[in-house]
Amino acid sequence: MSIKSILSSRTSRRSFLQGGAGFAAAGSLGFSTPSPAIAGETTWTLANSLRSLANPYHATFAKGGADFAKSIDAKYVTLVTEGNSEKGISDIKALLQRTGGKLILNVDPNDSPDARVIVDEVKKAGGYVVTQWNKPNDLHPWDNNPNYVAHMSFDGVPASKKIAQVLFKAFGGEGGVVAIGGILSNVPAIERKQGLEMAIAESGGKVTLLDFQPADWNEQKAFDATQAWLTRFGDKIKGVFAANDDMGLGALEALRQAGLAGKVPVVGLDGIAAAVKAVEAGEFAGTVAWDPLWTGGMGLAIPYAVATGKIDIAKEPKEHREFYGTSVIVTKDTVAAFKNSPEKLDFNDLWGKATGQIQYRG
Amino acid sequence: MEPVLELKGVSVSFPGVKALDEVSFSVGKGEVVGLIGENGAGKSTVLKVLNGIYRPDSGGVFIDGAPVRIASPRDAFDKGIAMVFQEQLILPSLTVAENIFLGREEEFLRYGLISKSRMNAAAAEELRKVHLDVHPGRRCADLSFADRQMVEIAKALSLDGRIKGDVTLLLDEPTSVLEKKEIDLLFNIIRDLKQRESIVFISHRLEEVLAITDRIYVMRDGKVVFETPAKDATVKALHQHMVGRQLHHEYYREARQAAPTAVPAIEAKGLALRNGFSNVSFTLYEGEIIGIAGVIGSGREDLAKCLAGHKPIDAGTLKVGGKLVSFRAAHDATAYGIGLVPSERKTEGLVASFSVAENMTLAALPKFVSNGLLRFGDEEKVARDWIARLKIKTPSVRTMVGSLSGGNQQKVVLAKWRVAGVRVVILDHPTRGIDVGAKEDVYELVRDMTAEGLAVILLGDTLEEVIGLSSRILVMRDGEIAATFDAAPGKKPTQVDLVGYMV
Amino acid sequence: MMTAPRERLQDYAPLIMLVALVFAIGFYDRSFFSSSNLLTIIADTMTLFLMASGVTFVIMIGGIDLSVQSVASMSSCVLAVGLPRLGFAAVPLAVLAGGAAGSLGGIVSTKLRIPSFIATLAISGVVTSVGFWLSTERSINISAEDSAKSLNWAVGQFLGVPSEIWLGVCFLAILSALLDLTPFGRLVRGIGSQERAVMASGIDVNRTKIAAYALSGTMAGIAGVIMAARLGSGSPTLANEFLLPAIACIVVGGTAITGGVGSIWRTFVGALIVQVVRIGMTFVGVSAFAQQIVFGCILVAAVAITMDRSKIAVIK
Amino acid sequence: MSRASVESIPLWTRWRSWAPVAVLLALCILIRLFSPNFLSVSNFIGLLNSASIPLVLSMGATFIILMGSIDLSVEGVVAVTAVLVSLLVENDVSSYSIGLFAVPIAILIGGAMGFANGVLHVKLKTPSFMTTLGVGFAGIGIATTVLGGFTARISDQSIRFLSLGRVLGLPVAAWIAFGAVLLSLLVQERTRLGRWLYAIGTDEMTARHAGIPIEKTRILTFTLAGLFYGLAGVLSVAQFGQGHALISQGRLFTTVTAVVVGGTSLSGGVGSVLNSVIGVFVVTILANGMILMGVAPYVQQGVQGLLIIVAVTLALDRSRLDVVK
Repeated sequence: MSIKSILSSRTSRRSFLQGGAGFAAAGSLGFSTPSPAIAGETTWTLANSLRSLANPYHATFAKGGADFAKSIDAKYVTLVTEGNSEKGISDIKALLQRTGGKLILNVDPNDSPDARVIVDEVKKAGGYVVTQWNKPNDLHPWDNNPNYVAHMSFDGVPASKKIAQVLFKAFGGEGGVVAIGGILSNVPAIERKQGLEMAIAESGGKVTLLDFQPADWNEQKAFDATQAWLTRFGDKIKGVFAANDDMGLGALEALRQAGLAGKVPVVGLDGIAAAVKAVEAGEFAGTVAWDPLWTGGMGLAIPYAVATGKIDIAKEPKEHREFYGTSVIVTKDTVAAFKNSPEKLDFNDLWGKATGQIQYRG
Repeated sequence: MEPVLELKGVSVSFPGVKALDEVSFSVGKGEVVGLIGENGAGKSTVLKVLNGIYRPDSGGVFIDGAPVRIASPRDAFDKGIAMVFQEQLILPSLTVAENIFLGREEEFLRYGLISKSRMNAAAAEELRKVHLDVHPGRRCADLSFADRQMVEIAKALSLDGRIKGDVTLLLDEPTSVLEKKEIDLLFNIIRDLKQRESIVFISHRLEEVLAITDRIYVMRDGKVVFETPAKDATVKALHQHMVGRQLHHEYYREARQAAPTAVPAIEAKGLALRNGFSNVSFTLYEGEIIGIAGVIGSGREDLAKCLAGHKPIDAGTLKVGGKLVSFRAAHDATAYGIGLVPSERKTEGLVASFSVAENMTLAALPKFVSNGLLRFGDEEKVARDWIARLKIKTPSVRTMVGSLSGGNQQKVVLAKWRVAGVRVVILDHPTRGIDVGAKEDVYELVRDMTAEGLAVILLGDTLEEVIGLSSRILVMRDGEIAATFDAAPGKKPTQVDLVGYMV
Repeated sequence: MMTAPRERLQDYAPLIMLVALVFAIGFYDRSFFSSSNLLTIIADTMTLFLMASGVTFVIMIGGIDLSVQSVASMSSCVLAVGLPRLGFAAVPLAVLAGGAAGSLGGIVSTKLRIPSFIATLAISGVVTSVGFWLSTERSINISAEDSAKSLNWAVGQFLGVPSEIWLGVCFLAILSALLDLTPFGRLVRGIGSQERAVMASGIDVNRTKIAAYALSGTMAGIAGVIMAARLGSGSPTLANEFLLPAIACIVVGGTAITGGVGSIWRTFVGALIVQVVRIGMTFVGVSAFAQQIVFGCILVAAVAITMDRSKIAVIK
Repeated sequence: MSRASVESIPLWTRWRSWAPVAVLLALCILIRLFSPNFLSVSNFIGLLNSASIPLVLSMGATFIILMGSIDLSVEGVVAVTAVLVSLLVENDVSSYSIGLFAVPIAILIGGAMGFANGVLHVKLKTPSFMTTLGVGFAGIGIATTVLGGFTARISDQSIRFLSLGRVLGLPVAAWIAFGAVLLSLLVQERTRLGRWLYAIGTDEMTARHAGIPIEKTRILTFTLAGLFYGLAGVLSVAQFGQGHALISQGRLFTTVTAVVVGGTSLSGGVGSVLNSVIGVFVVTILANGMILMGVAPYVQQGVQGLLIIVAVTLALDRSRLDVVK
């Protein structure tokens, strides 16, 4: 994969520099290289749009897309927003333009408002889109038949509630915890905080939240925050809750500095490889695996089925239009099983892993 | 005697202009040669050739009779051509020693590290040559302007004994920033340097040239037009050769010195600035020129800056046009019609990348605005008027001011304040580094201003200038007014009178 | 004199570069040339341009404004929060909030004499907090009817051309006039090239500087409003990852980062170059992995080509 | 000659040069008031842990800024070197396991990227701001591509020791940072490179006239900075036990802030690596204090911003730079 990308980067860089150099070069280039993508072509192009390939979750997400594309050998593209909504959207527009609307898009919008714009654009161009995680609550696939095929998500609230309870159990259900959150205004960050709070409430005062700090999904900030906490609360800290695994690992390293790794349990979400290893090592009490391979692949498989007329999406029930995927709680006990049963995807079983219609909480 | 450094038939030309035309001159061992000429006469081009910045189209440079090719300023330095430039090349953030040996640290390296002790010792050696007693480890930012000048010279002298062959010292306007006392010191230094080095002395101050040099070259229009032993030369003769016309009978236009009116323009009572000056009181009348004499550190520069609002005063009262004022910044002063012609023309006087017109209107922009937009037509018209009135030599009103000669730049600065319609002009070394012809024009303009009722405060470039122009003279010493002289036409005090109070 | 024609060519370097890029990509994939595509690309560039256009003034005075992205986000929150209560009045309010934030940075930088790099960075922290506080740490939807009532001017079409483009072109004209035809613009140039001389000419330099920062904030505010209008919501992180691209536009356009030399149209073209390169990579099919590498290389190449060095003594 | 002016200035500057330290102390006292255990040993060690990487980074950045340039490639260079280290030592992605030999290699690669910065900046005559921005982007891109977006978790204890080990009770990383500071001080005070980059930062034309090889000095300085970033990359891997493309996210602005808060002027020529040491601790302690004092999360950035302004206002020696940009 990386080899391929390097090659393509070479050729394209050359073409750009020539472009910069002026007409003649650009012209000759234009004629020497056959234009690969022609507007209004007949086969479908598949694309995943996500924040950045620089994090494991999205890297796997992209791989899932590539796998499905390979299974039907279709053209596949990954788009990255680099955290910039405008870039994400205009990239998608460009791809719609380039494929003449023959685009099947599986997008994890950079920010929930983006979803509306993206859906409108895809509709206009006549492509098909599935959204992940982020979308405005009042935007629904069934209001945008047939182009807006579905919205998939994982229910952050119960998941983080469950993992929080795993954490509590790990330190005996009594004592103080510190919590590290994501970027304050991100939907997943909000949900996961909510889940934690519910878990604490249910503990009936046994577990107290010593402090909550947003670390913007950033390992480094989580590290520094945890160090400061160790000073501020000392051994009052019985466990660390992190809204994602990257931050959890940052916290873990801070604990390790103080010789507390494995003594003070940590939990995170996303189920990235490093976190799973930490669970094995007994340094993480647990994590939640979202199965990005499935979201990346199935987010394309379903709209592909629609585009190729296998199913009439308008006739599908709502729980097939807005649904949660299965999230796996990985703990010391389940980790072995989790690792030994590598996710093999059946791209024909479209909703096999769907676990009910998305709920909207106030 | 055999020449140490020689130029033979050197010509340099740029698109459109011939900057140097068959210039030849030579410096003998232990000889002090004067090189004079108006700006644009080609002196600075000669320096740039000797400094390796320009290559001669024809002719060449010879050291000890052998032709040499000078690649860069550093190369010139290594070949024994040491220059002390008008605008200082001292780096404030480095120490005296580091400045003296900048780029030549090799000799102090030990295992790749600089030995500060050895460097400072060597620097102290050089400082002794110029009788400057500052610690070599002190940062130059903390030195006075004159001291830095001396450091420059020390830097040049540091060549002596570090290269094989002779050292030729080129001093470009070394005195323009020095006061009388310091100039005397410099001259003494030059005299005992003659034992070893050869020296080229470039200056606008003909008296000084006559006083210190053995031989004098006069340049005009890129040619050497006159060469004479110093002892046979006179200011008048030299001046004629420089400008190619008769010296004006009375240089400072004394005849036009108007009797001051009774209308006070500025009334100062007990002005004071912490470690600057104290208890300064005077009244400046419209149409009057008050000259302020004093050595560096006498506080006159600070006084000028305070009057122009660049620094706020710590005590005392200041009335402008009868109104009590307190200035916090320059724009407060201009609001009351006070303008400063700063000595740092290049950095404070003008925006080099602005056109002549843009500079002239800079202080009076609101006058050229209607409903928010600039009226470029009017701007150009006004600019043209002043270009004509002040005889400014410029290709066009839209020419970058940076490309004009010093004299013309200074005229633009004056024009700026005239356009702004100020009532009081503070001239801080108005003729520093500009040539005789331009100087005369400036004096003419100063007289014009007073004739129109403007009041002028003058920090002269030379005592002679102060005496010549002023109708009253304040002598400052250690931040206080030591004496006041009336200088009505005919009854002018002599330099000796003033110096007595200055030091 | 000899160099005159070369310099004149240099003036158009950014434009030539842009055209060359467009053709390079266009020849690679004809569909790039379709008018709808080109219009879309320009429309999508406008928010970036608007943000960069204000910063251009700050860079012209030799400073820098690192607060624009937080300011834009904050304005989007003001808009989203304000629309339901105030209706259209929320729009000017949001823009004003931006201007206020900008001038705050200017005041801190000039009055406290703190380098703008730090001053604006610090202010952006403050502004972000305000954004979080306003939005109660969430992104706020703008209802369709509110949008239709107060924001159609920003998202609709006019004569078949997206209104973002009309807005962008209007501001291009207005700001260019401001920079080239008004005393303010002249002082901005003067301060950028020789602040002390302007000061000594009796001009209240600080006032001009603060005005420049205020302008920068205002434009960021406008950009924020338009972004919110396009995305149908405001969020305290809406304009994230916009800062460096915005500055890139300015420098790629050939404006000197050291101040004194530059113009708004250069920023306009610079913004288009940045956008075309980004989109172009999608068109030419550069792998997502390689995109940043390519982007980085092209940035450097672009500046090397477009920068007008004739008026700049040393390049730092 | 004019003794008055000569004598008065150094006193002033000497007083001034201590201002950053005063600010640092004031900050410590402030936080101590709200949080008694701020001055505890454990927190002190924690601070050293948090500060060591910024310290190493700021050493490099200081030289660049003293020269009047700016380096925005910090995050990119650290990312590349970190990923490299994590792949060369015992890890779960690649089969290499060369242990500590990876350290010099990573540092050299950092230097190479710095060299690239310098050469592009000097030869293409592009402002360092843009050149380094571009190289930074490229760096992140390379790091992402090499690992394909995934994380290389290391199990090599010799590398981990660089962060987890304790010598005389202090983290090894802190000792390394300390060494980096001493080295920088030596370069700044006692080598030609050090003096020359000051000269260039103050007045490039004069430096040129003095025969200083401007281009060479610039390139060398950027290379030097790169070496420090490379070291920081190693320490990052040691600290987190893994390498990935985003490992240094957010380092750039904190580094530059630290340098300026320390009192080094962005316009060049004024400042010192020692100032940056103070600056780093001001910034680190500030962030640490936010949490110790329990400041509400969403106002933290605001409070930090304001405190930075206060700190710079008090600490920055503006007596010399009459024009602030």
